[in-house]
Amino acid sequence: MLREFTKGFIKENPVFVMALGLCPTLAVTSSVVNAIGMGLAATFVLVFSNIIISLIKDFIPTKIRIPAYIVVIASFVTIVDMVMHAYLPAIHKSLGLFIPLIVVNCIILGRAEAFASKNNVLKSILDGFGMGFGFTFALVVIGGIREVLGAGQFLGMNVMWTSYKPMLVAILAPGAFIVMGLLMGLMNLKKKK
Amino acid sequence: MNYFTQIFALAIAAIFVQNFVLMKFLGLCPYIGVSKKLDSALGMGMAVIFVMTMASVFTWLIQTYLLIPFRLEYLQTIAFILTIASLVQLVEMIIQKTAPALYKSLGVFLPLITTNCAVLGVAILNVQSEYNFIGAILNGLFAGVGFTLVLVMMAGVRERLDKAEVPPAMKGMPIAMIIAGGMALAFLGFAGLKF
Amino acid sequence: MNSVYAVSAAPHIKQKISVNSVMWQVVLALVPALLVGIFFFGIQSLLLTLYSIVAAVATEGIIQKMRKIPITVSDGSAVVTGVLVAFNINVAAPWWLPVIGSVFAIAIGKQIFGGLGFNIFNPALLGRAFLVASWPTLMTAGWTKTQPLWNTFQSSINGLQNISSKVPDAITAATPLGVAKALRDTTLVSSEIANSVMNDLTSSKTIFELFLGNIGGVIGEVSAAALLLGAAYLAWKHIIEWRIPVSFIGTVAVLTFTFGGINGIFSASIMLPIFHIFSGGLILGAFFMATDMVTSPVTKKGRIYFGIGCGVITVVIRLVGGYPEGVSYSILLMNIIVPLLDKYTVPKSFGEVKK
Amino acid sequence: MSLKSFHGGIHPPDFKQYSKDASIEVMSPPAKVVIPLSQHIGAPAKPIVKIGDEVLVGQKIAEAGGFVSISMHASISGKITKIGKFNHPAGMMSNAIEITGDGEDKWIELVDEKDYTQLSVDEIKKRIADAGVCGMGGAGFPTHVKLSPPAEKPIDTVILNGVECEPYLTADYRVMLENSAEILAGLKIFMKTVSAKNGVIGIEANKPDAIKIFKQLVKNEANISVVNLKLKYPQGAEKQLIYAATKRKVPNKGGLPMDVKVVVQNVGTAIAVYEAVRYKKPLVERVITVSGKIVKSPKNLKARVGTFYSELLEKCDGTTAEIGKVISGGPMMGFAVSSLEIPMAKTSSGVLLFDEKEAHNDAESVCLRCGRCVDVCPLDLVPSLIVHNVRYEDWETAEKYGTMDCMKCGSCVYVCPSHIKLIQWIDIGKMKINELRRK
Amino acid sequence: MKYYIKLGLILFVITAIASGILAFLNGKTQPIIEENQVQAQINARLDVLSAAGFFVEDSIKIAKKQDANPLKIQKEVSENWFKYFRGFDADSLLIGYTFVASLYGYSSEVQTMVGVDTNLVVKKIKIISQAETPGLGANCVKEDFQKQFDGKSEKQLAVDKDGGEIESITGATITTRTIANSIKIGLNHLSKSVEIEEVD
Amino acid sequence: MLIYSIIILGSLGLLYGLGLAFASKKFHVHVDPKIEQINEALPSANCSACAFPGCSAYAEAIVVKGVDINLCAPGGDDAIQQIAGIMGLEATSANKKVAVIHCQSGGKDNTFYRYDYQGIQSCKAAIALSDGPNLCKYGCVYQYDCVRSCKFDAMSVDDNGMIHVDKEKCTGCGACVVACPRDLIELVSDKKRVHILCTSHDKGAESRKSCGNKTACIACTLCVKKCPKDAIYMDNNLAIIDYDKCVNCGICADVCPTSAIFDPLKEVRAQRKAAAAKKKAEAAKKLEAQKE
Ligand SMILES: Cc1cc2nc3c(=O)[nH]c(=O)nc-3n(C[C@H](O)[C@H](O)[C@H](O)COP(=O)(O)O)c2cc1C
Ligand SMILES: Cc1cc2nc3c(=O)[nH]c(=O)nc-3n(C[C@H](O)[C@H](O)[C@H](O)COP(=O)(O)O)c2cc1C
Ligand SMILES: Cc1cc2nc3c(=O)[nH]c(=O)nc-3n(C[C@H](O)[C@H](O)[C@H](O)COP(=O)(O)O)c2cc1C
Ligand SMILES: Cc1cc2nc3c(=O)[nH]c(=O)nc-3n(C[C@H](O)[C@H](O)[C@H](O)CO)c2cc1C
Ligand code: SF4
Ligand code: SF4
Ligand code: SF4
Ligand code: SF4
Ligand code: FES
Repeated sequence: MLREFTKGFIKENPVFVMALGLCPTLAVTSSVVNAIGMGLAATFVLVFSNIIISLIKDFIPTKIRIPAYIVVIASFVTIVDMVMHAYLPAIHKSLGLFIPLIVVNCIILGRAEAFASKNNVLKSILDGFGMGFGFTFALVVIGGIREVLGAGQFLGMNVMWTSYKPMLVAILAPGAFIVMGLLMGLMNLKKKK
Repeated sequence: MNYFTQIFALAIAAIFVQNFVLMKFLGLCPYIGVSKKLDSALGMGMAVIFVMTMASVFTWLIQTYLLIPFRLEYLQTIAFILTIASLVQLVEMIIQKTAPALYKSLGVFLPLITTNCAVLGVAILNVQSEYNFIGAILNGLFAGVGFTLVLVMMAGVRERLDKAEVPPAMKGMPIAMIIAGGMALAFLGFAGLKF
Repeated sequence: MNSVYAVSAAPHIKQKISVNSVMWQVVLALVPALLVGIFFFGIQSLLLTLYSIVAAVATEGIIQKMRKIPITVSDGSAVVTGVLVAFNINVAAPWWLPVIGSVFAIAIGKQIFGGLGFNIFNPALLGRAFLVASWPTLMTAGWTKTQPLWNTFQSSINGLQNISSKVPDAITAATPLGVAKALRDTTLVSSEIANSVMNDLTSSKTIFELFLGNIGGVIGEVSAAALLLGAAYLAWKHIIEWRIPVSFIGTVAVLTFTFGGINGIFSASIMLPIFHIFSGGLILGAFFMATDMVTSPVTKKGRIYFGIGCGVITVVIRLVGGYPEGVSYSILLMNIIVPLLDKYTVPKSFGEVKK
Repeated sequence: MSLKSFHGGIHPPDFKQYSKDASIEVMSPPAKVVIPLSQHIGAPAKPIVKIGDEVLVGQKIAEAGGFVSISMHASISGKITKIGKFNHPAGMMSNAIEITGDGEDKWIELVDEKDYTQLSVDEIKKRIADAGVCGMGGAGFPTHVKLSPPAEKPIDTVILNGVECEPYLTADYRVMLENSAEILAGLKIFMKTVSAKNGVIGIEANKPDAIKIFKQLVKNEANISVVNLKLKYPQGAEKQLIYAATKRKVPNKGGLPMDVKVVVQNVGTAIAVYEAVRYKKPLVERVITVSGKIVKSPKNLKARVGTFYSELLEKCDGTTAEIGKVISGGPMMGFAVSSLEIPMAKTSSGVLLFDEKEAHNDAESVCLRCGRCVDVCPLDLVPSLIVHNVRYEDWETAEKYGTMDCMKCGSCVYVCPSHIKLIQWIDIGKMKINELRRK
Repeated sequence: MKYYIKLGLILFVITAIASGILAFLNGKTQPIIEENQVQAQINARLDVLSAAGFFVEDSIKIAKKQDANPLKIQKEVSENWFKYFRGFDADSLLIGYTFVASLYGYSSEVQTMVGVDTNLVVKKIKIISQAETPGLGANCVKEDFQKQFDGKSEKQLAVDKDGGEIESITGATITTRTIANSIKIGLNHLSKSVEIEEVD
Repeated sequence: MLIYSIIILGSLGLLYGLGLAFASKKFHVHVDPKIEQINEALPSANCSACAFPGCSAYAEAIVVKGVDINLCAPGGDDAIQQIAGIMGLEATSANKKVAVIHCQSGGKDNTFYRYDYQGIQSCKAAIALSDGPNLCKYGCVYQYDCVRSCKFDAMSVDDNGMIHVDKEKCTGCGACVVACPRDLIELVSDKKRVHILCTSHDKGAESRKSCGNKTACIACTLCVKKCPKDAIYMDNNLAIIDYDKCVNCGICADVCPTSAIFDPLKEVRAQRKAAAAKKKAEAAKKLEAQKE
């Protein structure tokens, strides 16, 4: 049981190991706050859509399962979108386009669970949390590195020496790719040992 | 600006300056996933161009004639993704039946596209940027072309790196990311391009 | 067995040439440009270059040690990269700028792909692009802080400033290309001023100064004459070959002549292409960086296309891009398609039957 | 006048000064010879003698093993002492016949047919075949076969290859100076046999005296010309020579000179053919260059086929320094061999001796993609990419890039700054591709 | 046929439920979102014209909206209105105006809330929306930068390089110029409107 | 508002559902049911982590081209097991074969050379030059084609250039067997312990002379005579073990005068034998002592 939960962190980390859901991962990690916001939003969608899907999957004919599940996932994404817009307008603004795009992401992350296995509701929830937190974890790591290097800050606080001139590229697109690549390489190195 | 210049500017922007993949972070999964072989990259690229254009058309229509008149903008995400998914599936089935050759070279990539954020992304961006119908279609088309361009470049590079002494830990995805980083750095050269 | 003869495959004689000799000769060919840099910008340019070389070589050695592969820093390729990174930096830069640039160039630009021979991007240019994106102000500011050793040259630098002072946006970017670029922003200057500045820029005096290197710019690009001297040496030694430089520079010349004028197509004077050739990093780029063999096509036809592509992108960026100079980005962008160029330009072998 | 040539190629130092002025010396028959059964392209010859048989010089001891094959003749008189595996000039072990001489040099009976020019084409071909003549320019293609192109491939030009572009070698050069009349006679025989209208003698510009002699000789021959070729390696390679002389391109992927109506023959072959037709003299001796910086007195020796290199060297007074490498043939295309106890063959044009330093071979480093190999490849291949694909075992791409077309001229290896042994890699590619094709 | 209908119906049910829930939630969140936005605007206005007690919206017709993003083919807008607010103090005395200035900068549309006094001298500005390059153009949100606009009149509103008094952000002249120009254009519109008022 | 919402989105759903259902009937294309099944088992994420363009392409590749079944990242172990079930794949068979290199010349230093090979690192290329550099025309040429061909890192090279096969890592894929141009490598059940490590068909005296390690088979036929199971036969001057008959007794290894036959337990056996003899001797001594 616990394994369902923990595997998402390292062994099956959706970002580092499976390289899925890359767009939000790279697009929103220019700061840690954004990373946390995106991670939690995705976790919410994952958990709830996992619940609903594992409840209704027996009633859905195969021919239309794809649209059906998409609807479920997209609904939760819309909910997150609305709620964030209402209560966390700042983060909602900086995540922008990538909130609706959680749909795409979660289709990938969530459907593995929904279709490939016949798990019960509890397991699905755990898996959702595991994957979601793994995703969040990855986002925070990447966001942390990029924010520290690229802005000299962590969660908005200055952490570098005063004369530090931020390495801007870290919060731009190229920096996102390179940090991501190096982290993935590091994971591979760790895995080998 | 006359219309032609506008179209040209739009193309340059969508393909180079605001490249979907390298600058906007859209469609990264296929960019990394389907860039191992040049042939697949080309097939995928063509399929994406096709679907992005189609999706732009349909989502624009839905947005303009259903969602806005009834003040249902909040259903945008769900309506768009549903439309795109169904559209793709439909097209796939039709091509598979009616044009098997086309299916072999192009159609097999179609299912991938549902889970390509670039498609949903372009649909939403069309709305956000308040494009008119023509603008939406062209944006979809050129964004697809931009995607294909970098995808094919990436595939070329990765085919070459297949035969190189890349450190084992960096093989595969990590080095692809580094290449993407390098490409993004190079594409910064187009930053601020204006006519 | 008393005497064991050596047996190897034919041929049994070999030209005296090696990777080391090629690389060190490139270093040698870059020395004149460095000397001119020191002459115009002071001893600081030498120091920056040395920091850069040390950083490049050390990075190469450390990574090779970590990867447990033979350490080949003596082959000189890291030295070339180090020199070229420094050459792309202006003399007012802090000491750590070339250092970080070289570390990035070697680590991410080269070793991560497997080291010499496998890298996709020109390491020095990737390093430069990285620095420009990271510290844009440090990379572009301070070009005018030249410290000429020989005071009479001061006057002509003032001359350039006089020209540029007519153009509001060009003050901080007192390179000839910066001025030329600002001219195109017609909202800033009247067409009268623009035309007169254009005339100044394409006057034979300015071009002669461009040729000698008596201008603002980064350490290595200022003197076309010194660079051409080095390039001539390399060409004579068959280390670089004509295709890339000629097609690169030729394309720039044709396109700037056609589109470079500020009053529409073909409005440029015949001097404008010459101005474009000798200003900015074109000579450095075309002869020393686009010709980097690892990151340019191996096929003959590929090299021509490569040069033309570099030329087109350079002109596009120079004329309508966000930066005054496009040489480095053009080479980087063309680097990306080198594998494709190689793949699709493999020549028909001798006697290929036409079908 | 710009000299005729091809594109690509290299300019190695020619080292011909060592032996260029040494006129041909006839070597007395050695005490023992070993006649390899496979000195040519095609099926090995089949022995027709037993151990203990007495043979005369010129007596046939092995018969052609098929259509594309040649017969072998005793090159000294004496007794057959062994039939079995011996060292071969190309390095490996192969079947051969050993003859221990009686010291008498007894020849079979020769003729002297003064109006040999009147002989029928078939008779000429028969005499050539009987004499066991194969190409002496290196490849060793059976000459009578080369002279029998299928009817649908008419020949209009015969080119005599007097280029000798390999450094060090001077055998052909000396032959051209000393036996020019025979060479011309041989050329005419070739032309008659294949009914070619034109004859061309191709000579590299570094042999002005040879050019002069032939120009003089053909002054009155309307249909024979001498072309002065630019000094460049591999000017003597068949396809390059044909291109330089006639601007015709032999098709790749296994095309032959006859596809462009040309036959190319070495000048040595011309003499052998002349002698075979006029005197019915089998090919039992040839001129071979023994050279190298360390050879005391480099020479051009007319020696019997089967003579050991050690004896040739002895005739040249040995070496001044320790031998590091022995090369059978020229330095660009010859084979390094592991001992001096190697018999010379009909195709042996030279023996080169290198000292330890010259023998040294730098280790490979990684390909810089500098393209120098591409610039020099006379066949317009992209050696660097071929080798890259062979190294990473992408046989399909390697084949597509023309692995099989490479003639192994070695130009690419000569110029490579990374010391990459491209030919060896290409060889691996060829072996593997052949293996795959067979499947 | 029946089967098809069944499939269609299932999908119908699912989407219907989903949209029902969403509609419900939208009903709950939409007012908050709108309220937030209104409040944010009021706050922004108050920020730049702190002495004001309440605002009254007004607008004038202008020839054509400035090209927002030159690289876009946009819906045609036949006519444009320049919107601004009059700020009154507690005693209902007109003390100034606020408006949103907006122009396309380096890589995005930069929107600035501007407060001016009745003489059309800038009191304070606040960048309310931008997506310029982080570390470069994005530095325009910094307090120090925005402060220098205080007390500037239309003439002074230009980048120092262009002869004005606004010191540009290092490495981001374009952004700076954009902001200055956008305010200038706004003031221009406003001045016309104010003139009209005076005629009234 | 609510009503519109339900009606519009619902009818979109209805439309798409009908459309898809209809199209799936109308445009149905027959595919291998296995492909369909695998497609079902796969997550339909179409993420292309498997390097195929989408799940169905991967499913097809498994069935048609026999591609590995463990490439789907999102599917994880579950998917692999399901696919294995569909494809009827068994766990790898119990009787494992590993590579044995039939030459123990003892590495670079122990080999006699005919010439000094200066060429690329490739056994094939080395042999193409004058039949290879070593005096023995059968032995290993130490350019390691086999080591490079092993995808499983099962072969290692020691300080003297000798190659060792790690029985654990070796999967018996046979790549090295194909790679070796001297045909020195054979796949043998990992239960077999006794091997003849020479391939020289030269006459005894000759092979003795050319083997630098002096471990050549000299065709003395002692092993053939002593083998209790008749598992060894001579083939043109070389002893060969018929592994089907061999029972690992190691007698042949004990009698081989040149140690051409290798048995890891030979030493142990010798020690044990010595110990036993010693014991026996001691016992005898004791006995004698007691007697006295
Ligand atoms: C390896 C290394 C990396 C450095 N990286 C940076 C950097 O990224 N940004 C920076 O502002 N300074 C960097 N520095 C420079 C110093 O840490 C310090 O900031 C600088 O010397 C302060 O000098 P100043 O007073 O001239 O600004 C680096 C120094 C070293 C040795
Ligand atoms: C690279 C290369 C160089 C050659 N150089 C010569 C040469 O210098 N002289 C020559 O007679 N043949 C040379 N040959 C052989 C010719 O291609 C051709 O086989 C020969 O001239 C035919 O004559 P033959 O059959 O009489 O030997 C060379 C071949 C190659 C592949
Ligand atoms: C990645 C990148 C992002 C940039 N972003 C901005 C920006 O947001 N705003 C801006 O004004 N200039 C930006 N620039 C810089 C401009 O291209 C140009 O160099 C600059 O405006 C010159 O201004 P200066 O005169 O202040 O140095 C950026 C440059 C790069 C390389
Ligand atoms: C003609 C020539 C040009 C070179 N140009 C560059 C260059 O522009 N940038 C660089 O990093 N290295 C350059 N090098 C050095 C070397 O090729 C480079 O480090 C490789 O790209 C690393 O794989 C050059 C070498 C030569 C011979
Ligand atoms: S000459 Fe050598 S280093 Fe240059 S491309 Fe050819 S093989 Fe590579
Ligand atoms: S590839 Fe072959 S033909 Fe070309 S230069 Fe090399 S050896 Fe000669
Ligand atoms: S190549 Fe295959 S058979 Fe040979 S050692 Fe490696 S795993 Fe074993
Ligand atoms: S492939 Fe054969 S010859 Fe080569 S190293 Fe391996 S065992 Fe020895
Ligand atoms: S394409 Fe996978 S997250 Fe965007």
